[in-house]
Amino acid sequence: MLGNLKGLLVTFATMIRKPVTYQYPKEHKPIEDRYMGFPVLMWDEKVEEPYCTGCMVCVRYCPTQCMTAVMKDNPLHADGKSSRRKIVDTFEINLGRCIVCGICVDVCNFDAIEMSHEHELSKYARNDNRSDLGRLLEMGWAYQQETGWRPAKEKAAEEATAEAEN
Amino acid sequence: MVERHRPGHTTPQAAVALDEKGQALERLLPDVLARFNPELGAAVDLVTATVNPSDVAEACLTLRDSPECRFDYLTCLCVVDYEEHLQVVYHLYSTTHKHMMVLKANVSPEQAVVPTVTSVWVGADWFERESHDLFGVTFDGHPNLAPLLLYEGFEGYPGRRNFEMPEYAEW
Amino acid sequence: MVDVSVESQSEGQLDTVQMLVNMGPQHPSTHGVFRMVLMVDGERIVDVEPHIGYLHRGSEKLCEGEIYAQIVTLFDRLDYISNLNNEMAFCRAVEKLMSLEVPERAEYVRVILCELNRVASHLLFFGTFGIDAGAMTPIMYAFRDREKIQSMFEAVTGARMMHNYIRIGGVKNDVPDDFRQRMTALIGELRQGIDEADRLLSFGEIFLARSKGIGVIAPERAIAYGASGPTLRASGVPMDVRKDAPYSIYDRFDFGIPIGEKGDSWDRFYVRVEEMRQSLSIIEQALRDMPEGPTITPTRLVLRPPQGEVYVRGENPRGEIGVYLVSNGADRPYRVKVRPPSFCNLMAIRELLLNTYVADAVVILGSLDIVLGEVDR
Amino acid sequence: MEVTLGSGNQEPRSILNRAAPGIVTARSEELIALARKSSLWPMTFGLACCAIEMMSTYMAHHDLDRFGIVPWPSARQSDVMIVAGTVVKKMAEPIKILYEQMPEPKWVIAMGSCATNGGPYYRSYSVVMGVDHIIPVDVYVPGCPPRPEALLDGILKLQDKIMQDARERGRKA
Repeated sequence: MLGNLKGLLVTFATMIRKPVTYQYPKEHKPIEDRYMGFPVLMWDEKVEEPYCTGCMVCVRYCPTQCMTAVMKDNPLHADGKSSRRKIVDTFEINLGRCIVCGICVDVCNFDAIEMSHEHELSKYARNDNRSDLGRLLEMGWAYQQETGWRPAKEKAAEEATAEAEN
Repeated sequence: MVERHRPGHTTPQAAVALDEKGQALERLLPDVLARFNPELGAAVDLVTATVNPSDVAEACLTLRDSPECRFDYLTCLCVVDYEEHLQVVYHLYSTTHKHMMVLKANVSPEQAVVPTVTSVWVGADWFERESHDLFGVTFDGHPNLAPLLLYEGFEGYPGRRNFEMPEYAEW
Repeated sequence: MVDVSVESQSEGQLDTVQMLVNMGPQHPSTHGVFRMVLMVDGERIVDVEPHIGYLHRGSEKLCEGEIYAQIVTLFDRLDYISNLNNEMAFCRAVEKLMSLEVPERAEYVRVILCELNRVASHLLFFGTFGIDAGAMTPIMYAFRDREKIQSMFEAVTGARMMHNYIRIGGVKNDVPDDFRQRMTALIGELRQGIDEADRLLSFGEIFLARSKGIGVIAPERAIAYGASGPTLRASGVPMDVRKDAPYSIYDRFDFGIPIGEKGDSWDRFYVRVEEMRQSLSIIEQALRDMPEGPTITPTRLVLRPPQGEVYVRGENPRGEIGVYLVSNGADRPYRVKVRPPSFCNLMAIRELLLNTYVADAVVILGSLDIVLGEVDR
Repeated sequence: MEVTLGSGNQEPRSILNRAAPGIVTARSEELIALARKSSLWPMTFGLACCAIEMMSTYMAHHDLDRFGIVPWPSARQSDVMIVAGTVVKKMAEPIKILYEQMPEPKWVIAMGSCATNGGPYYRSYSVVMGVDHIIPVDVYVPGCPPRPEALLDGILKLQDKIMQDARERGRKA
């Protein structure tokens, strides 16, 4: 009897507390900076082309084989506008298959792919989440705008110069 | 998944470093297992002993009951397919002496029969059923070797190296 | 699905008929997809036949076709409530095979996160066991605290459940800058939350009546079955890999191993509650001592460990996990075998259920805290 | 209150603001669909990892009850089946039986990459490559496992679909 009453006391104590519920469609539980949503491709503003060169490293190491990529000669390189000799032609990620492990980001040498905060991608058809280059870049651009993302190499170089100045 | 052959490259062996308990066991085991002509060795930090498959149950009983060993806890039982032979591996642990060893037995893939150790440790029951399921090793004397993990009517032994994995087709 | 068999037992007073009752695989009170066929005589269980394999995904076989870095993702999904502990076991196996040193700081981060994962796992048990015993509220309290832990994981590892954070040679990246403050605050909240949940459920008369003295297993039998973790410790055997064969840096911390007296369902429950408090104390000690420094020993992406075989043991929330790794020097392992703790604990279910009542079957099954992803692999 | 009437090809957003203030006119299909979508009872059906996130969604922080969604431990009374986790060939038959036991109309949400198309187990010998091989699926929620918000989003999409279907059914008739 006493034990049950003690338990009830806890229940009553909770009554006066503020609820912890997030009212979902209006209010989203805050997402942490490091959250790994679905992988997206990044857009190089300066050169107006994607960072991705289509080198297939991520495709090879993806544990679920949900990506495909094709590389082509970069037309901007011929004009001397870009330092990338090759550029991605087509790129597809089946986000329905992706297991958001982040291995593609780890292996990428060009900072071209990044885990975005995108996670609400419910679809009515099985293959609607096969995302092509355009969609991935669009999602990536949104992520870049949202978080002020910059490539790791650029960041490291800036930090090095800042330290040298100090 | 084809493994690339690299000419002029010899595969290094893992370094063996037995701790105190392992060294004591290494000295002890030849006497305890003398009847079974064990082939002693070591794998990284554990003593291994390979016996004839027909002796497994008796060897396990000896190891469990001898006062210096007291392997009363079967940690793990598994089968490794080395293509020319299947190896049944028993990882034994003693809750009193807190030491560990590996017992092995090699059987041929065609005639894979090992006596059951369920009478020694009840905990071997499902491990043996699982090994029977996935590798086709028959445990002689096991009370019930019905399929455990696979469904009725599954063909082949998926654990073995020569099992053909299905091709994935996008739907 | 009820099947009445013809044989009747007339022992004195009443004619009773033995009945086959099928429970699961999709039954609200089974933990995952587990199926039992119970032979009942009235309310008493006279025979049990457990069926598993409804979640057999062939993980061990799949491991043979993946490179070492990819296998970590498969280990995440084995025991999906204690992912970090699983990752750690696999990474330790590879590190042992390669004689790879792990930086100090990485060890501390690993231990902190693994212990936090233990708390999260036991909280889930706390909630579901409450439901099994007929109490709906505790799971709300448990998940309130679990959600905080998951947010913490999200801040450190980037994922709420499948982290892929512990890597061979260390951890993926350093913890965020405000890690220490957030952790300290979280520990305080968790202490409070656990105490509150404990007051709510553990000593209520109804709960005690449902779980005390039910599903008793003797220490010798538990050892013979290969049970481990809280299931074994509830029977009074102080066996814990963290103490018996200290791995990582567990020998540096001062913590106790809670053990039960009788080995009944309530003991198995309360051992876990106490273990949460011990885990929090380990986290506090680790936070205090955590050194600065690198968090990963750089390795090549495609590892080729030397030829050989290795077996590592680790203490998962559910018991002792073992990873048996055979390498032939290639970039993919030759054979990976996982010794799942729940698998061995679940083996004892037949003995635990015999001669108990049908109503207690769910409580006993719940007290074993099984995760089918790990039982079936 | 501003009154918006459906004009031309434009579909009014909600049936609740179609007529004069305080008066609601709607086709019976739409009203029924409104009732259906507001009390979707999912069957408690956890298979693997995703089940844990599904439980999180039911609990205090996300509180699925706000949408009138109450987990129900029986197939006979439920409307939605949330397939949360890997579907194994051994489990395929029970899932089919459970689906057949549910009363019409019924919907299925495939939660997570395993239920969508096999996910990390796409090479396995014992996994069904997507639950849509055995039962029809209405909404696919990607992620491994999806965040609770992702599942909530999937459920909202399903509610949209229920309304949309009712409207289209009315139009065809």
